Amino acid sequence: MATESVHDVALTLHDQLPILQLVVPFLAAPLVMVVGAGRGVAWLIAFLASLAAFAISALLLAQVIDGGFLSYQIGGWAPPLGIEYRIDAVNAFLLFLISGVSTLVLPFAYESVKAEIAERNQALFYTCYLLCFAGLLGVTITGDAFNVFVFLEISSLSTYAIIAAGADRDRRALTAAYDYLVMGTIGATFFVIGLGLLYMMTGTLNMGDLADRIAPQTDNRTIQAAFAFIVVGMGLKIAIYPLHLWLPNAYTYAPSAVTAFLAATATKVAVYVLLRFSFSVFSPGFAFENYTYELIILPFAILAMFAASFIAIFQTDLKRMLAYSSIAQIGYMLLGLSLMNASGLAATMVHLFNHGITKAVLFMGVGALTLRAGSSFYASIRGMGRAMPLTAAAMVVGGLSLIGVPGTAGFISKWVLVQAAFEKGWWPVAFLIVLSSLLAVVYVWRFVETLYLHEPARDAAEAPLTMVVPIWITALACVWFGINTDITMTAANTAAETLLSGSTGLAEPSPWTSALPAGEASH
Amino acid sequence: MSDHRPATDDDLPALGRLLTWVDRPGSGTKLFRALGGFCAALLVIDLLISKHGHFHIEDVWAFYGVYGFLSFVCVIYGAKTLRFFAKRNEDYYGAQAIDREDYPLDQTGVTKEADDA
Amino acid sequence: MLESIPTAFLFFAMGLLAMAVPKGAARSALLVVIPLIAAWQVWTLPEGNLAPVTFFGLDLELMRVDRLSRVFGLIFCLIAALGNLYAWHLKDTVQQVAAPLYAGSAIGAVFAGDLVTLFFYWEGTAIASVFLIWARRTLGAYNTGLRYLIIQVGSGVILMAGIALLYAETGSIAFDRMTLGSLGTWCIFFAFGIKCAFPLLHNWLQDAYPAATITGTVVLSAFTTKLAVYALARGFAGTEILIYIGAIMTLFPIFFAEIENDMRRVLSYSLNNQLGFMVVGIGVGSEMALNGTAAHAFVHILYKALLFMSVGAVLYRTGKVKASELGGLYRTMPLTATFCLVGAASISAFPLFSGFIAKALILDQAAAHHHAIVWGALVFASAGVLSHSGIKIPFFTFFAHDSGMRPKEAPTHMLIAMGITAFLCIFIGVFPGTLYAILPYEVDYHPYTAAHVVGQLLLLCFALLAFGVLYRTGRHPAEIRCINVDSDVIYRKAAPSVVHIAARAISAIWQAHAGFWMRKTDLVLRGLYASHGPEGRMARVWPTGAMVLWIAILLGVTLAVIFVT
Amino acid sequence: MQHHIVLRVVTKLLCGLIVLFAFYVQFHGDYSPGGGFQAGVIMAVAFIAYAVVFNLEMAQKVMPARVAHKLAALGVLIYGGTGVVSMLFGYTFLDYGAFQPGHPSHGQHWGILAVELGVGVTVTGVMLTIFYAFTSRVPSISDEEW
Repeated sequence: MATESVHDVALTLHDQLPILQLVVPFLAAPLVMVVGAGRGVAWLIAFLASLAAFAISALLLAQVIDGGFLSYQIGGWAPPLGIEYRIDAVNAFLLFLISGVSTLVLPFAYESVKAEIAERNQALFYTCYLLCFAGLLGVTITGDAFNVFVFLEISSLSTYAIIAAGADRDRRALTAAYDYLVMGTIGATFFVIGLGLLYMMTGTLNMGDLADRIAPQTDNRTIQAAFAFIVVGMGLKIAIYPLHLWLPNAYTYAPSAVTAFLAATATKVAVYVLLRFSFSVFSPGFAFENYTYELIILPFAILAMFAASFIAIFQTDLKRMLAYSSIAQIGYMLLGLSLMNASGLAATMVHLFNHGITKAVLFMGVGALTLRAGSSFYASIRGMGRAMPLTAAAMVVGGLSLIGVPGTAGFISKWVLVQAAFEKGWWPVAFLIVLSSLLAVVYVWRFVETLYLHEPARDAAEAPLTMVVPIWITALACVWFGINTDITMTAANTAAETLLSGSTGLAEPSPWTSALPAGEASH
Repeated sequence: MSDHRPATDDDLPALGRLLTWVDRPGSGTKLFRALGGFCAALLVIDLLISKHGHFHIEDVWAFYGVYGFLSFVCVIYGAKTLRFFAKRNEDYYGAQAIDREDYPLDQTGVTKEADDA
Repeated sequence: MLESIPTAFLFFAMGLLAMAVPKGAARSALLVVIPLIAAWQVWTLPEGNLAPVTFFGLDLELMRVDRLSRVFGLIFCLIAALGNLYAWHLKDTVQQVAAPLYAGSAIGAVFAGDLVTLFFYWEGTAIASVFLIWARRTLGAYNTGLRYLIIQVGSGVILMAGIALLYAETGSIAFDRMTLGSLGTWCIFFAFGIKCAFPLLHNWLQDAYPAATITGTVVLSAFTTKLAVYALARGFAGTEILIYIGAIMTLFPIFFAEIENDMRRVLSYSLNNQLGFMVVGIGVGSEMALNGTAAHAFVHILYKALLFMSVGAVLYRTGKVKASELGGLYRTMPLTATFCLVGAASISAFPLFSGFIAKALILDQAAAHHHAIVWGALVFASAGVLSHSGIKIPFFTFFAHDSGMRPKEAPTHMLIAMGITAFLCIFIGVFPGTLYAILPYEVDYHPYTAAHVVGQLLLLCFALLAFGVLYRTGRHPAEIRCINVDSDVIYRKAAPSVVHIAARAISAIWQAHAGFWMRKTDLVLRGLYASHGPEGRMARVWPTGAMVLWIAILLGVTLAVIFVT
Repeated sequence: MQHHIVLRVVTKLLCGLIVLFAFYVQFHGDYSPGGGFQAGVIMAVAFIAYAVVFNLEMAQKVMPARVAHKLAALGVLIYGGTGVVSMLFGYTFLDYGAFQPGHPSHGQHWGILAVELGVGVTVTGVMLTIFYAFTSRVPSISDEEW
């Protein structure tokens, strides 16, 4: 057993990075509860934790961006018995996105939370925020299937709480959170049922080990059913059309900072889990998996691209419009996924990232507008482009990126996606991608027109600096990643290759014999 | 059109005044004759120098002169023929076309009095 | 430090700065100084691939410096400085930003080591330059600019298509010598040809340049076509068809120039004719011929700019540019007239002027490679050049019959710009070695042999004599108010009438069906709003149960798909 | 419940015993049935029983809601802190070998004790928080109006 070994190699801080990625925000959460009497302190702890996590994620990404992986064994228990954190290009990229967005959203949140959430609840809010943040990181970083579920629940439960925190502004946040709770729980249950079925057939929960044990029994009905449960369960978290019904309300009524954070990260993490299970645990060669993607996910992805875009066009509330646009954009990610080839996966990965920062800009912009205009209805933000030139200009940049105008991040992902569709020979799909981008032009134009081409509805000052600066940093990131694709495309391509290489490199060579840790046995 | 029309030739710049010689009666003829003389001199020189052109015809005496003269005549008559076919009124492409319009005066120095450096 | 910045970026920065600096002397000075710095940078840059960038897995070379690109880059920087000096008086932000962007794009394209970079800058020149036309701010200029833009962007699109085809075929985007054969190379060739104003693809040039602003035309005349010449020299040197294309290019514009009334259009035709010489040089493709092309491009940029400057100065002072309205201006604009004469002598290739030492290289090579007919055409064209650029421009502008106008001499900054340019024209003509030293290949050629000088003088003087005879006998075509149709009649007159007829037919049919389709469209929009609008079924807040039902359905369907297949 | 004197006296007596039992369960958890979770629940029950029999205000005097909140967080910190301490010794997160380097199985005992303590504290805090959250909610319609 692990504990019977004498530990002879002291781990350095560098070796501990994978766990620190999670532990820092995770322990910051209770710390906020214990010491965080004042809002300033709570915010500061949250921000510092997030900043540290961001730095760590950057270090991790740098280590794995060229391929390869890091493995960390919790408590010294070797996989597959123990829980293993495994970092490769796929999740390092996502960790980078999550912690980056969080680090940008938190400065924005300072003023936004002050305005939207009652003073006495703010420390609790930051605690839940950190838990959600840590949960998302945990889902991403772990190499243990059940651990995914645990962290998923941690992030989901805290998400319900921080969405409900919007109730101080609009009571409908409560029902939105409650609906999400019911649906999210069903989704998580499906997921855990899937895991249960897998465990039943394989007796293991380590992802690499699972992959090895599933491979010889693909005809097994139980395993196939497990796949269906996992896809549908995660599909709900992703908000695959038509399982998106929780999303518009949750995003609309949540506090602005929460929406900005969740829109940029939560669904992305769910997509990641789906990717991980579809490619690492199950392998893309399985016939049933291909059929599922081609016959179910692909049509729904295309449906999402159009139906959600149409709904977005007709919305009267900017925040809600963006929520529907998110559903449409998720369609693109699933589309890339269902192409089941390397460039499609790279498109999904890069769109995860690019759409994340794009939506972060837009939702933060909406938050700033809401702060000054009172609400995000088109009627009340009319003409605010003149009163709040900086915020509005950043939102235009975000809007352009949402459409996919060359020179913005959005263009890169759509470009790669269209290329991938061509590569697969699916011309009509490529055409549909371009066509649906036109719908994005319409709804983006609607808010640009509202912001600029109307007489201002009210006098308002520019948003405070703590908001404008993060908004603009993110907006510039949209442009930067639209021009310099070094980081994003390299990471996405490596990630796609990693995923497509299936379980190789994931599994321990001989699971049971290597249960002992690397150290020598003492008795 | 400029309002600063110098009243007499004396108001002209020095170089301009010098050049008015060409407009004096007979000057044109003098120039033409000078040119003829120069051409004749060239023909003489052409006889004296040794030539090693790429083509034999280049070495023929007065080849370039004849070729130049004929070419020019060809160009003029060719152009006249072309004008017969290609000439159109200035509003051929419509009254708003670029060919029809004058250069906007407000972008020139004509209407501005004192923008001279 | 300067080495690490691609030269094009210096110009782009200049464009941005020009927006920030207030109008006036500071901005004008900025626009003159930075191109000079850029010229110095180009002069001192080491050869090699200085700014490699990876984009989408493509290896781009933003700065490929070798002797061919350096000579073009150098003259582009120089003429940008001179053009901006000429435009010192401008207080027009549009032009002052567009000009650096345009020049920067052209220079970027020259230093582009791969086709993708070339494409971006190629389109950059198209888009930036059209503002120099639109800056005239008249309806005619707007329409002309639009035609120009369509053709130029079209050239870029064809180039892109060619690059894509070539890439698919060879897997390389390197911008090196190509051989015509595949569709891809033909597309690229065609794209270059449009910008280089090949016969029948030429008309945008004569259409657009006279329509630009006074200072805009000077800048325009330098870059676009010479960029195309550079691209051809880089990509298609030694392609035989170019010899014949070039020969035709030298010929047909002569006749049009002779009867054209608008002086700037005369110069545009003359530009087209001069391009022909360069294209022939490229077609011949020997090292010396390419030297000739580069040298000719170099000097041509200078003297053509000088001619456009002098005509522009007249236009600036009188508001007129048509031969039928001009004449006798030497009295009050003697310096401008002198500079114009220097330009005219240069373009006509009089000995001791720059045209002489450059054109000779090309003629010599055409002859050396036994292209007798082409050689004959080029010599013919040399005499033709004299007729319109050498005689017509200075004679009918500054001499001939007195128009009665007594405008002031050109502004000082214009005179300085013209003076420097004229000086360069003569300097290069007198000391050809200075130019020969920077040409792409070693030069072993002496223009000032007795036979060559005498031959050239004979050619020109007898042509002058012919002019004298014809003019004095009244046989020289008169300058009259008219325009001449060229190939542009196809898209400016014929195509519109066809479209017009078609439009009428279609509109008749449309009228009949409009009501029907209007109702249909309206119905579709209403339907969409009813289903997707805020209160629509698709966007409504659904009960949680409905969602759970969906989960069940989706799970059922997924299971069915998995089990059945 | 002011008149249920027996109940009140017995509760007062039992509360101490319940707490004691909670500690027993807490510290024997690693050998016998039980552990941090059970101990935490039992501990909370002591306060809940007190609140039920006396009243909420009395209970909150002993254990204010604020403290319960902090306890919940504190337990997590103890749990996580254990892992951090093992990291400080150069071991992986939560590798209890760190607590007695020469003798890993002894280290294991120490580690589990610390972790279970964290669990116990958190469960106590959370149970009480939930209880307070429900009981301190003022009904929109008071009992008398039914």
